[in-house]
Amino acid sequence: MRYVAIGCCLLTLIGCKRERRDVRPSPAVSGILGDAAGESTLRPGGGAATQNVRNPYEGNAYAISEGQRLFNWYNCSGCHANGGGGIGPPLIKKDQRDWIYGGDPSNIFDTIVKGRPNGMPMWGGKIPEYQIWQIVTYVRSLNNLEPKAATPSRPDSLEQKTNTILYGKDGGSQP
Amino acid sequence: MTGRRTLDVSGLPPYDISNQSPLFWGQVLMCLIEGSLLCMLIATYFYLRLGVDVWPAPGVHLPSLTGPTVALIPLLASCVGSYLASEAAKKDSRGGMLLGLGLNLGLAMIFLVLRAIEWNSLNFTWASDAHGSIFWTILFLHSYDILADVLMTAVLLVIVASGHCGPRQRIGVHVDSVLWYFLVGIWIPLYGVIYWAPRLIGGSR
Amino acid sequence: MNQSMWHASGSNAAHIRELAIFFGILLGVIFLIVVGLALFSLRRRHRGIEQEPLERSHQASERTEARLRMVVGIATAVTLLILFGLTIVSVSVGKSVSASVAPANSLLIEVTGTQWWWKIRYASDDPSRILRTANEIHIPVGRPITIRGSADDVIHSFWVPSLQGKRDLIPGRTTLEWLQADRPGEYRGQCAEFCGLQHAHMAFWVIAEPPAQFNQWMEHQLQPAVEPADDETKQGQNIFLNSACVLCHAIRGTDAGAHAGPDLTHFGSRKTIAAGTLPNNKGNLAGWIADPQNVKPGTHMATVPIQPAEMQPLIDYLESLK
Amino acid sequence: MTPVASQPHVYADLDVLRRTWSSRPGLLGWLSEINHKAIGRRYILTAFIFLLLGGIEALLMRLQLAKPENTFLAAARYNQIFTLHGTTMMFLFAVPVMEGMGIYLVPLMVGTRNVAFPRLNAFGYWMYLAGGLFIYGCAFFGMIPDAGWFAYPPLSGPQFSPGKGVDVWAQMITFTEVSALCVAVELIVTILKMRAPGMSLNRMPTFCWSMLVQSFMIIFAMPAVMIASTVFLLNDRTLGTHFVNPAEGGDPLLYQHVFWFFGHPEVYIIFLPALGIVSSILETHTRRQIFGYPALVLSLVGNGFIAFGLWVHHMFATGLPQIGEAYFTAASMMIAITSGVQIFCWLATLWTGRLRPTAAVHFVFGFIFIFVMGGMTGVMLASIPLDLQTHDTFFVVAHFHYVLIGGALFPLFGGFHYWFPKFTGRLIDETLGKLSFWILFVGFNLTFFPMHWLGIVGMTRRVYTYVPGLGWEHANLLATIGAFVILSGGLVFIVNVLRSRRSGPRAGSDPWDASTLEWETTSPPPPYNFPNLPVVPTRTPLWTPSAERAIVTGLREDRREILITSVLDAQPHHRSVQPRPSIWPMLTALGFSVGLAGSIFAFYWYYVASVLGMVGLIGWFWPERPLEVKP
Repeated sequence: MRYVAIGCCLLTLIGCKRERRDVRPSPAVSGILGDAAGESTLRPGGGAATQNVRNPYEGNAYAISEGQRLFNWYNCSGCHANGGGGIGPPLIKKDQRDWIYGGDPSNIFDTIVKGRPNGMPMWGGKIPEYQIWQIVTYVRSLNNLEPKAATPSRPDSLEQKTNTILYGKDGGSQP
Repeated sequence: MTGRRTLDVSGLPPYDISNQSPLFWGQVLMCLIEGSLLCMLIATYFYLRLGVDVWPAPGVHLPSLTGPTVALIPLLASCVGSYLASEAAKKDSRGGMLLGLGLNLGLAMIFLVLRAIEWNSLNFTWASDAHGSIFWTILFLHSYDILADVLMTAVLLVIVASGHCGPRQRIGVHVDSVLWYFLVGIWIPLYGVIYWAPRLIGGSR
Repeated sequence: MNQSMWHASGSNAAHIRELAIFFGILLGVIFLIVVGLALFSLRRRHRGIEQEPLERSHQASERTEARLRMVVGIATAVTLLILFGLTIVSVSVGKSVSASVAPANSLLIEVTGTQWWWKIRYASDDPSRILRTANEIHIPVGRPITIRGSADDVIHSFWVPSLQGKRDLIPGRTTLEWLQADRPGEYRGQCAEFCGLQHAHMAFWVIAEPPAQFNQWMEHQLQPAVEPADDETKQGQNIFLNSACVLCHAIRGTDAGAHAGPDLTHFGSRKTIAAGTLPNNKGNLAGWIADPQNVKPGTHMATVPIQPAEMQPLIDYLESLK
Repeated sequence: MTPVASQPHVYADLDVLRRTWSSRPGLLGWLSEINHKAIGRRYILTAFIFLLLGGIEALLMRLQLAKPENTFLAAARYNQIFTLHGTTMMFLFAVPVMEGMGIYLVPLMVGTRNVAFPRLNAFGYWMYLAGGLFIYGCAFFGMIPDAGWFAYPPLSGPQFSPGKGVDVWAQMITFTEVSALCVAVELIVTILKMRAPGMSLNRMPTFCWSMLVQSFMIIFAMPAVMIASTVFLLNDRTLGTHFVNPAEGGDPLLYQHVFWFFGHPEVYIIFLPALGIVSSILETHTRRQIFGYPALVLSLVGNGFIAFGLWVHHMFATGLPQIGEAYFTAASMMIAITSGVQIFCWLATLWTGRLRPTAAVHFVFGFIFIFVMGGMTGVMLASIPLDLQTHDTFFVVAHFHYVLIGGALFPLFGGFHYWFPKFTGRLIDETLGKLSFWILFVGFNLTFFPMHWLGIVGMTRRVYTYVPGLGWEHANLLATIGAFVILSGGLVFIVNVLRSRRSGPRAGSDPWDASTLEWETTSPPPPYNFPNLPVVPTRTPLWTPSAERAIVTGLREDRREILITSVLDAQPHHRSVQPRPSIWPMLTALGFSVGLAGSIFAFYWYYVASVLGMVGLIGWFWPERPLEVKP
């Protein structure tokens, strides 16, 4: 009986984590970047400094959908298409070793904030920090690095026509 | 109050294996439900088709005709099996029921195998586009029904073989055959829609 | 400030209002008759209907039944006639207000619903005369307006009760309706189809002006944004252009050209901010920029880290964009 | 009413009969209960618990709207609450409670011992319960739907409703629809094949007619909502299909068409049984045969047909072709004729009857007042120009609460006061009953009448708050006050029920001198309903002298034997043996529930559901020795 109770509590935690909608930036996401735009304590290449930083939105469904919206609003899709890649490298990795600068949340965050050689601009100080984390969460969800239960099967928006075959294949097991 | 006029029904048969039995009516209603479900899907199919010029979208191979058409043969033939079974059930001949059920089961299996083969030949999934979605939904639902009924038939076969063939089992056999007729019958229009419609009203490819 | 089919200020809304009054009175009378009959039946004796001792037969005499059959028959026939009439009236009014009869000389305005504000685009053959604005539609009095509606994300519904019925804005489709204001005024509209968190705060204004005044407004809106006059506003412009604002907003005449959020070229000239949520003044603007989620929880307006010192120049600049 | 056993071989041996038909004792017996009265009672009680939950949600909403820019509820929370309110009231209260009444009363009214498929009946109840527990259980894990009770995509789609709430909603529909379909099949077969000898279709009580029509409507309407919620919405969200995704050839309007093809008949599915209840109450309490029985039955059937022809009037604002709109206006107006005929017939009955002003009759008068007004606003909404102004405003909210509460809830409460003696064996307190009626009636109009005005002055529905200065403040405050008056009326009703159940005076088998068969047997009825099945000579059997009434003999008492009669004129055709109580329906429902609940997370759970369900069904149908109780 006691185990049932404990199990329920755990489920509740998981459920809430996934369903939570903190519409306002949570305090957890401020202060990595200095308030003054730009200068960040992060080192290029996802240095040690960011190892202790964890994604406040990990496994949060609302953050994933927000990240997806921003991915288009801020025109990430301009270079990366819808994860398939274009001018920029694909974000949907065939193999997790393909991440150039690492696929951990802190690495991706770092990449967006500092920018990378060969075209990835520096977004730190432009995009507010909590939104960067939301984009990070979305990018990871593209690679199923986020819990499946929190990830939508596909985007519905008109401006992008995603590679749905790919979603379908890992989305639903063949009936 | 004593001596009320009475209507004595003890002379009536204690059971009846025919279209008068409640179970038969229940089965017919179940078929009605399934039928309206599938009709709604057909309507959906054409609604979606009207939404686009080319159906299915260019690049999608039309579902091949030969496989499904061949598969019709065992499917239709299997009705003979259910017919024999239900007749035997009415006449209470255990052998006849076993024969009929067996025949039905065998042919149905062949049909399912053919369909399984067909599934793997399709070059689109339910997630490709609207056509893929409705196509797979119809195909999946019908296959699911067939599979369920095949399992039910198998169970009946086991039950009858294991020596129980009282009235209730015999009514079961009769009713099972009704369901099978329905599933076969409903497949004809569905087949027509999902395989012929793209060819006839698919638009210029 | 009114948002009511009762204060009809356009021909279409007026027709619908008359129809509503007609229906209302007629049906109200019928309602009173029916309920009256029900209550009247509580009286023991009714003329022309003899009360048989029901306890035995449990039914009225054949004569009474015949009488009732006749009455019920007539009542049904009358109902049929009334409904037939109502259908005719309603369909004829429906034709006159429907989009299919939008007059030829009408002004075409494209409205796109998006969570949770309105993109407005004045169409024109001359590309230089196409105007983008947001949440506020100026129209000339007495000229028919055709609204071509669509939606970016979910289904919204465009509704200005004082001028015309509502029309859904549906992703992947365009819907049409036409309206006309017969007297100058400011008419409030609101999204009528539930569209998510801030459905309640998705309002807009239709401002009907005499044609001359409207043309003047149009010409002004077509101009690029005014240059910052003093260095206060100049500083504000720099803050705007170097912060996250430019990722979503456009100000014609500057580098800001994104269209994810409302076009701010003539922001200062609008009545309200955040789609009719707050009156447009510096105080509200500061509160809105500092913490949008407080004003409109769930809004897609980003919470941009603006230094307290930077806030004043920024809002001065934005309010200067008349 | 039980005949004195002067000739023992003719009349039933009640002890054996009781032993044959009574359920097993203990928890196991409770779980394997298949008696229609027990199941019906469970439906009604469960539905009432959900009514209370829905009511609480309504109060929360009214509190939030009491004043402009109120911060009592956050936007997200408010959206969840109104979604739960609508879903609960439509799927977990209104339909199930009517089915419960049908399951309890129909076998008694047609004079048989149980429903046609007792185990399916139990299965249906367990599925319904599971569905209710599912959606409210998930609420504890934060998975609360928030896209409205008709969940229009794209808003309810994968991108704009993140999280699992909408999936839970869509799958909950499946639970309740399965249960509704089970009941529909039950009742149709019971009504068509198990009527007492002599009860030809034209002698059938109007309540049975209404349940018959309602059941057929369920059979044609419910598959549509399963397609909308499961095939379109859930698969789009979890499998990535594209039924409603415009980017890939889908269409959001497709969902609306299919949903309202169910959604409009749904209203009549709730409302037809209520008409049957009204007719029953009036026939008894005016002490005359209901006037115009054929007209009433025909208009019931007519309602059933027309209800499927006017779903588009929910979509006028989407801008459909003119000609279609004209047709749907006409169709929507037509429904007023069939409803009108019924009102006229009841008025005629009232005028020529000797009315007994009981609490039940009070509720019927309340029904006439409220429902007719709802009908009038309905006619207004059928007119496209008016609909374009009032659609999605509080005018519509007012309209459908007038139609559903006035058209279904008031008759239902009337039905409770009317059949309470039959359910419990005790009379219900008339004074308290009338008191609760007056409070409910006043509270209802206080709450919902102002909403007409709110709609006309432009207040849209589903707004979690509103800005001051639009002239909406007073009406909203009034409505909030009214909501609490309704609450107090409900409390009086509950108190009355509890008090009367314990200490009400004993009711005989027929306290009202009523006309239909359910009053022939003792109250509450024994497990076998009737010692001897009655033979029906007229439309109002209990009003025909008992000398002209015969009873059925020759059904075996030592096994669950029932009489199957012909469809049209109920000639005895054959006897049939019913199954014993069994735990398997419950286990089967459990298996399905686990699978369906899991299916919102991963597709393979559907296979789990299928396997568990199949196992359950095998156990369910596995041959058993028919029960033989030795006398």
